[in-house]
Amino acid sequence: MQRIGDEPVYEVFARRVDGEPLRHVGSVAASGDALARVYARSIYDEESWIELYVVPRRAVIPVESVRTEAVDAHA
Amino acid sequence: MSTPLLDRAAALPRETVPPLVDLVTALADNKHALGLRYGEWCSSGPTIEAGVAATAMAQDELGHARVLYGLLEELPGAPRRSEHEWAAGDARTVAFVDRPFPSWPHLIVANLLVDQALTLVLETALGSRYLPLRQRTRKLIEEEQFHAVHGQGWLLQLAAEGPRVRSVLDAIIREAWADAVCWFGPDRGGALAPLVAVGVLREAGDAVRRRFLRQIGPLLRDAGLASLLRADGDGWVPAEALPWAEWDESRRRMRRG
Amino acid sequence: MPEALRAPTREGVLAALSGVADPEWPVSIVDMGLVYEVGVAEGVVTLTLTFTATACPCMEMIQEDIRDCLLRLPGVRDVRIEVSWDPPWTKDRLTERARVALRRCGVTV
Amino acid sequence: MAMTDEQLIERIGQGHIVESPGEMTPEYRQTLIHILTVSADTELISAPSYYTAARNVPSMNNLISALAIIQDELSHAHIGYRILQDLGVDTEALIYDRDPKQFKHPYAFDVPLRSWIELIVANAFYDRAGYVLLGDVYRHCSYGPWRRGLAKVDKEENFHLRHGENGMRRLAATHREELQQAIDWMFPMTVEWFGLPDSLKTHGKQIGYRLKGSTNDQLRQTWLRTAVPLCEGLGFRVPAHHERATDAYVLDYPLPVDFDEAERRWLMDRPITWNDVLVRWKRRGPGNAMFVEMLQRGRRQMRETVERH
Repeated sequence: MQRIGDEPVYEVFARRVDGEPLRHVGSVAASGDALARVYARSIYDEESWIELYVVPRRAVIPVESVRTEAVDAHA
Repeated sequence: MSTPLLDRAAALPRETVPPLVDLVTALADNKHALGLRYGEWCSSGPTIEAGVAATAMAQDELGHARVLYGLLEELPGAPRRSEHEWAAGDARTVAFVDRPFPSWPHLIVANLLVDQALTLVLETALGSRYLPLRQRTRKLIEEEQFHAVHGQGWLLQLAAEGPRVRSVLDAIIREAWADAVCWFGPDRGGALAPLVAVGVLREAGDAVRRRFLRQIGPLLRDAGLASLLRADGDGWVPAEALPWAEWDESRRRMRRG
Repeated sequence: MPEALRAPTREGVLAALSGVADPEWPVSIVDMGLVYEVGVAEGVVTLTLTFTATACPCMEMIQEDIRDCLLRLPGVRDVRIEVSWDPPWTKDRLTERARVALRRCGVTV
Repeated sequence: MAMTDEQLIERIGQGHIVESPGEMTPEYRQTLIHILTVSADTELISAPSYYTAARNVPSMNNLISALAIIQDELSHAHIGYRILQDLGVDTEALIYDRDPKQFKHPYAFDVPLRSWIELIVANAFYDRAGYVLLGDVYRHCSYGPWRRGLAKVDKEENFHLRHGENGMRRLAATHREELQQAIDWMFPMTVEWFGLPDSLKTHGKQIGYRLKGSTNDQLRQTWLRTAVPLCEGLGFRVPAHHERATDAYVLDYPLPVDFDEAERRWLMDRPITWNDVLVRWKRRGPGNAMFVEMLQRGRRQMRETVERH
């Protein structure tokens, strides 16, 4: 649990219709999974998503990137 | 169940009308007040995300109040609630939501205790025999789902801010405690008992309170804020006797304040 | 023309309602799946409608638009609208036409 | 591999989209941070401004729509500050410790709205300005994360301005005088919002970086092109007209003119210089301190509680 103002970032992914790829729509900062869900839902409400997910940014592990520093950091 | 539905107000047994009017009025007024209170924090939350969530919840509560005021229109003897006159003196709100919340932790306590108490009462109407009530309940409960997640998430975040914030929270919970925990009515429901007897509500009183305490007990314990309740077998009970002498059954609030 | 031929029909009402748009989406209320029931009897149209959320800010506007639209149909002398929340609206209620239309203007559902 | 500013501008000119801070030159980063801050501050300050007006709305339905709009504005601000944070900006200090006068929103939001009518006109005028300005960024933006974030913003600001238009149409018959009064001060306010004319300000860098596609005068013209017909169509007076020869909208007063803050009145016969305008903008208007206080209140209280004995 992080202090207010120091919340970790969650990436937000969503799908609009069946058959479409899940896409990255933005991010939220939240103290934990529960609030990340609430925030994603109330901030990224521009579409009627059929699926909406939050993923802690630290769980997104780079494999390849033209920005090599991102991959090197995890080598 | 083969019991026939009560499809309009005229089909309700006479003795159930006054308690139903009182209950729906109080539900609607409290939701109206919660909507105003949440809305007052739209641009003042401790984070911008918090403000967005409060603004979203405010709209839900106002929407629910509007739906419930619609239900009142069909009930004989119901007070008239034109949209903005409700506060004119006879609002059936609990004291905790009567006035603007002085701090964000107040909003969270209202979210966690008052908002959720109202939702648990609504849940007892999910399969109501009174059709107009039953037809509105599911939508409202669906829209409440994220309010509970919000309240729980923020309580844990605030509690993690340290002992000073926890002691502030503890005092605020004390302020709202009786308002929320008495809201289900005494024992077997008090004034709500006739509604349970004819199937307008599934249950009232202790049965709903137990469910409410089972929901918030573990959460308050994890947050280090469980001074007002204690574990009892597989459930939770209030640590101190509830102030029933001050409870006004028809207005569904404490007499003082 | 004999009165009977001028009486509005359920199909006529639905066709007319296909011209009433939800102000938030460029799609008619019929294609949004907001119209639950339509009844026509003796010049009175009875509608059961739902909305996507109880806090829908367009509820009044949509009902006004419906009245304006239906009262223009020959033979309609009254419109009675009932709002229903049961069953709650879900995205499944969108017609294929609505999905295509929403997709085309970039507000895919 | 470090890139010079000229090389970056050339790549961007060829359609390159910048995706991370590592690809930026210091000048690009500074320009991006500046534009993002103006945008996020503007979205943020509109929340307390609109809310203050929404407290006096005539019905619950009006309050619900005002809150829906406020929720959008806060979400847009959130998107801007999140991107700023990923660029390494201390958004905590930026939002909660900044002096109110240092916020970078337009002066228009420093003048409190007093009624539901003024809120409707704000949606029709101010959100239209936001839509014009951000739509321009959206179509040109060379910074990927912001460009994607603006898809939502573009769509929702369009909804807000339609809400304002519909509101004006509905109220045009019954609240004619109040609407005209609101238009009288809010129309020139929005015209001024677009800033210095092209003759006094160039946007070489911003346009070269594709963080802006059009000049101030072009954007002002875009706004006038829809705002004037809206008002004229409803029979309201506005200090601008269409000129057939040039197919342009022309102001009926010399921009800029003096503004009486207390009376909320433009002194159309008192031309001033843009320097005078900048002085007023820097001094900020009557609502600035109150609105920023509303924005900072919750966080300040939390800090005080944590630190208190």
